[in-house]
Amino acid sequence: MDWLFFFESSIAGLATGAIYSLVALGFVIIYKATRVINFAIGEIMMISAYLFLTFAGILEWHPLIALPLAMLGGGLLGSVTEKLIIRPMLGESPISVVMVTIGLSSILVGAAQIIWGPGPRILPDFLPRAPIFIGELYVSSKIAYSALIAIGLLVCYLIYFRFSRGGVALRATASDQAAAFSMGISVPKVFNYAWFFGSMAAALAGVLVAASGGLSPYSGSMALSILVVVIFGGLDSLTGALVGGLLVGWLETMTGAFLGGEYKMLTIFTLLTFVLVLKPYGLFGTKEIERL
Amino acid sequence: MADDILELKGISLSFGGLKVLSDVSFTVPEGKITAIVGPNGAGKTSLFNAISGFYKPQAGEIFFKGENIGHLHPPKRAKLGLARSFQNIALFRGMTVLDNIKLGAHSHLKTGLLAALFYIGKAQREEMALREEVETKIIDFLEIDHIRNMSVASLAYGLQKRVELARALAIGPQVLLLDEPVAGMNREEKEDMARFILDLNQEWGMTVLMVEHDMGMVMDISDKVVVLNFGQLIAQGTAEDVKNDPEVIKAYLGSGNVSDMRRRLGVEAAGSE
Amino acid sequence: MRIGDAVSTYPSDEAIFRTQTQKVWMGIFIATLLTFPFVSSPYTLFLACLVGIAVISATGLNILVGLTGQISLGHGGFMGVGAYTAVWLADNMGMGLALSMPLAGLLTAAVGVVVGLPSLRVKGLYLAIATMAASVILHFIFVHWEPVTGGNAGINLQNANIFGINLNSDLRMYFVVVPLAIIAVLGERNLLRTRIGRAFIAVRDRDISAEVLGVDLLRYKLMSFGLSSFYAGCAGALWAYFFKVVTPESFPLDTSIFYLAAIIVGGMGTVLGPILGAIFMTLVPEILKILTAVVVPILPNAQVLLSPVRVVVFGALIVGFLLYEPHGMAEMWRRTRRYSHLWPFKT
Amino acid sequence: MKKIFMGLAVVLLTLGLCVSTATAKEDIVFAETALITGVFGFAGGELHEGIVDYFNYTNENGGIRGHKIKHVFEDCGYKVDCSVATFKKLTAEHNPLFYSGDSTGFMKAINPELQATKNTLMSGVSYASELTDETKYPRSFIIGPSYTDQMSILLTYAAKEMPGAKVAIVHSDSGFGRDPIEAGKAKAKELGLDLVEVITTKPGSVDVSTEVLKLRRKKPDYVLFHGYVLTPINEFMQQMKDLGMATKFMGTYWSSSELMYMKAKEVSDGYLGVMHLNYFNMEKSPGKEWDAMRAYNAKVHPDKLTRPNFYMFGWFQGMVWAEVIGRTVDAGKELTVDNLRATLNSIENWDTGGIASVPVTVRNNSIPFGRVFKVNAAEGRYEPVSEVIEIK
Repeated sequence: MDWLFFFESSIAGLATGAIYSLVALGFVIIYKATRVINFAIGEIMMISAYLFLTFAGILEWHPLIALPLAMLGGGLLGSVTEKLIIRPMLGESPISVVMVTIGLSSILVGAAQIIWGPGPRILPDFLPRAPIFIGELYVSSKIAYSALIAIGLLVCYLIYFRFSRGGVALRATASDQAAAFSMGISVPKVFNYAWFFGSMAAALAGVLVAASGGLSPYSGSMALSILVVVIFGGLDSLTGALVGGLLVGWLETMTGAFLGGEYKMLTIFTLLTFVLVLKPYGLFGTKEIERL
Repeated sequence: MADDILELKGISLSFGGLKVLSDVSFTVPEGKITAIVGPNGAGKTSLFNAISGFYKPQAGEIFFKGENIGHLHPPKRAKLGLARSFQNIALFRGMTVLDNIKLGAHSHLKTGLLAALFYIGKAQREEMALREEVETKIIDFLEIDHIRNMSVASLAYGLQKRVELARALAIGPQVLLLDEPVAGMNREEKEDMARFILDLNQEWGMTVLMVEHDMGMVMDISDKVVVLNFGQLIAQGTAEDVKNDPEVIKAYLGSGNVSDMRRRLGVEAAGSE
Repeated sequence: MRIGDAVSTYPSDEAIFRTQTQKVWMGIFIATLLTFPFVSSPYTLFLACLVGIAVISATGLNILVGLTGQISLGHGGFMGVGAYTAVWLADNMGMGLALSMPLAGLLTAAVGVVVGLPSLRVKGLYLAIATMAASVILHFIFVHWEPVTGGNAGINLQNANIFGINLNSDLRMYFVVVPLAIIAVLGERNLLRTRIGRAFIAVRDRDISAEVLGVDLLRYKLMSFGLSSFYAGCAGALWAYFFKVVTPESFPLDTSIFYLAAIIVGGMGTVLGPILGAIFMTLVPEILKILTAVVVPILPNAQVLLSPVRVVVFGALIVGFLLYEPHGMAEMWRRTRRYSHLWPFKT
Repeated sequence: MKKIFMGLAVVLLTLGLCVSTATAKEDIVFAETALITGVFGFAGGELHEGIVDYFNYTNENGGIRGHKIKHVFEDCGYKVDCSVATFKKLTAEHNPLFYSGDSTGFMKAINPELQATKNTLMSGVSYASELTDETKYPRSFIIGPSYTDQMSILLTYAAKEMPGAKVAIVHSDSGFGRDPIEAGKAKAKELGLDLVEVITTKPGSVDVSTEVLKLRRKKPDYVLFHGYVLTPINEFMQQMKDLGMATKFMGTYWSSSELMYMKAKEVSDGYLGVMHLNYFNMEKSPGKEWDAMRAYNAKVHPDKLTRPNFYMFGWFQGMVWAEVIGRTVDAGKELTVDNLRATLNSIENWDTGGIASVPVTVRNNSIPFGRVFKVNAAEGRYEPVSEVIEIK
């Protein structure tokens, strides 16, 4: 066993996992508040990455300006989505709401093609490129810095949702909508707010993923792994998103490293099946109590 | 006792640390109307759920016609003849009244998948026999023929309750478990329902076990009353016995003015509002 | 205007076609189906076959999702199982469609039951993802079980026949696919008249209450998975007979989403819904192409410029239907029909 | 709004039910399933324009021996059922002599029908190795070397430049990506190369740092990519160059486009691509036809200063079929599939005037020749670095 390789792969895997965690966090925030499974989250990531490309690559603004703008753009996209197509679906069956987000993803893919063309793109370099060595251990710089940025936002989010008024409103709404409403919390506002922040997290992750993996209108399909993460961790658990992201990222990478890339999806989805059978609401999800 | 159709022995049920039922034992005499009463949160519906098999009590046994059914899966209990209605109407909104009722007969039908797909001979004959039985026995009896093809979602509350009763009847009950059959009804509807329950009991010889808040109705039609409070059985006996039981009165009032409570029970028993 | 129908027996009350008018319309419909292939262009005939296959598959998915309320993203994978099995049986066992299709359906049903096993513990969207996991795993098998699936290159159907008749033209396929589609739909309709259909709906509407009322949840959930997969397997087999080749890429995740969209657009839980949905979703891309062609004289490069617009419109249609007509085209149809019955009075 | 929406839906449905049919013309018809949308859209659009431009150019210059070419097409976005539908529709309406198809899946699906009923020869964007079997695919033709041949050409080049070199193959986990891998492994062995690693990745945008870790240990002299367009090749090159590795990178047809130096910039310097065509952007003109193509493009698309090689592919595809028609007409034969096929198979050492990078000879249902080109990132072009390599 090549332990150095094992550790190097593990670090790469955890770094990927940190980005997964960030998207999963965005996903869970939206789910917690609105009970909507957002299948379009991958496309929101993709569009945000294109926004970054436009600001930093085409308009040549400084990445420090372009990145927040791209995140803001992603957040606004989420917020508009909520207003226009999610809110009218309140009370419809979950399948219908899921399908709405699937329809949205198709719209976004087409829109990206119309606006930015169908070809693959590479984002301008905005992360340091020199490889990082920890002793003998090599870490790809892009992925390391991406992970750090992702973790940075993750921490901000966690603190924010723990202590701010908005965070309290969100948690109140998540645990009991009617009660929250009667306590004077504007539930529609919370919904919108969740979509905004959730999409913003996805937006940053989208830029980071595109920075190392490239970008095309079909990049959003990577969000399949995110679905595994959130189901694995539990749809409504922030902890689940964090742990699930790291675990799935690590496992996926290790599978690629030791078995080969063709086994990646197989492994994580097989694992997912087992988890679902053993823990139907994921590792940290809340069990829904059934009543007669 | 030979004439007790259902017997509960030492049923205890808890969720996490919350004790819902502790050591509840009583019997349901065959051919009689038994009522379970008690304040909100006394564990009445939980007890029903334990009898239906939806909850698995941590301790205790349930005997149906002398046989322990505690290990049986809910559908098996339904097939044996434990039919019930639900507190918060549990009709199937995607089906018509007729189909809801027919669903009750589910466990007595035999049509297999293949026969169903092609609707050949046997399947059709079975369905027609069922239709006839449902029509003549249940729909006519409960006077709901005018709504049989309506969607249940569009029905008034009282009618929905009646359809629930119809569905429970289609199960072919040995014991009919009714969870608050008249809750939320207006007086006229209540009287109708009480009449149906009495008719069932008297004309069909049906054993009824019901949970009900409406003291007036309970006192009027029950042969036996069981009182639960905080998951414990505090009294059982005839309506008259129970009405005068100090424990019961205390439970209903919390503490204090016994005579006032007695008066209120008495007033309600007279049926005025 | 039709005033009402007087029926005097239970069988006539529960018949599928209750009135004379309905029977007449049905006759006209069947006659149209029979004459259609002889007047249509090869292209429309091809589309008709495609629609027929889609109707079978969508009806199958409707049994699971629309009637029983179990969301599945594995439908495409199931179709793949059916397609591979049918081709394998035809090429290696020399079977005709009459045998290979039902067998493929049965095998797919078995796979479906296994995939459905988590459904007792897992609900709603968790189940959707679990079924998606199944389709990922199936895809892996399609790629790597080379002796049977031909691996990457897939397998070609050499021996496409039914009762010794070579299925080498769309016309012949049409007369296989369309009757099967009718049988598939009638099967679903019949199901709804019996205890099994009622049990499915009961499981969908209130699973726990249904259980207390005597419906064995596991049994009916699995039955629904099995039956739905049987339909998918048969549709997959027909697909394979139609295209004569199956590769791992024949049934991507998009297929599952396509069928979900079809039943939602059509109207979930209704018999008519999956039919309308399958027709609509299959024809939308074609219709959009025609619309683009209309613009060409004005804008010569329209076909190139507007192509991505179709992707947008496809998504917008799904969203539009869900927002403005959540009960789908079946509801539109019902409303139209009621209106026509009461004509000339206003509803 | 609701009413408008419903109305639209109804109109759409009715329109779909009355699809019109048109009559065929006397011209030579070339039909195409285009790939303007879908995952292949980046290349399909250019390819399509290449075909369109070539036919317009030919028609403006009097057609092929007086025959004008009529070009009909529809976009399918890389979906098999749609492609088959389009094939049926276009063949029924226009009875084309030639058809340009799309995916490998489509080429296979349409094969029985192609053989059974239609008077049509087909080529497409698929270089699938399976299609080189002429007995199985007598009406299909690969306009270039198959994926296996492309890989073999690259390996041959590597073996010649550095005998016994260590080679790693990186390919995507898709039908396209897996196509030549087994054959490639065998070929590497035959050439005496040391195949140190075969890596499979998900297609499209992926993080490749773990794969880089693997390659860092194996220290291959060459990494051969197949099944990608641009990403994640650029990322491999970037990270391995950052690590100071001297590895050379090479890729098959779809990975050898101008996107490499246009998007990956200086990282792509020295990247080796296999190409049976010349590039649009060359240091000096390779021939007269190439000049004509450039001139025509400048005339009708003054805004398009450069074109990716997908455009060249489209142009070349049109050119091959035009040549086949021309030769058949010259031989005084009727334009039937069998005659055309015979003419096609007889093509030997055809000088394309600089469009193809090799003299065109048809063998194995394909054109199994290619040259290796190297990216000069500073100049922004590919430069030929090998002689013509033929795969037998």
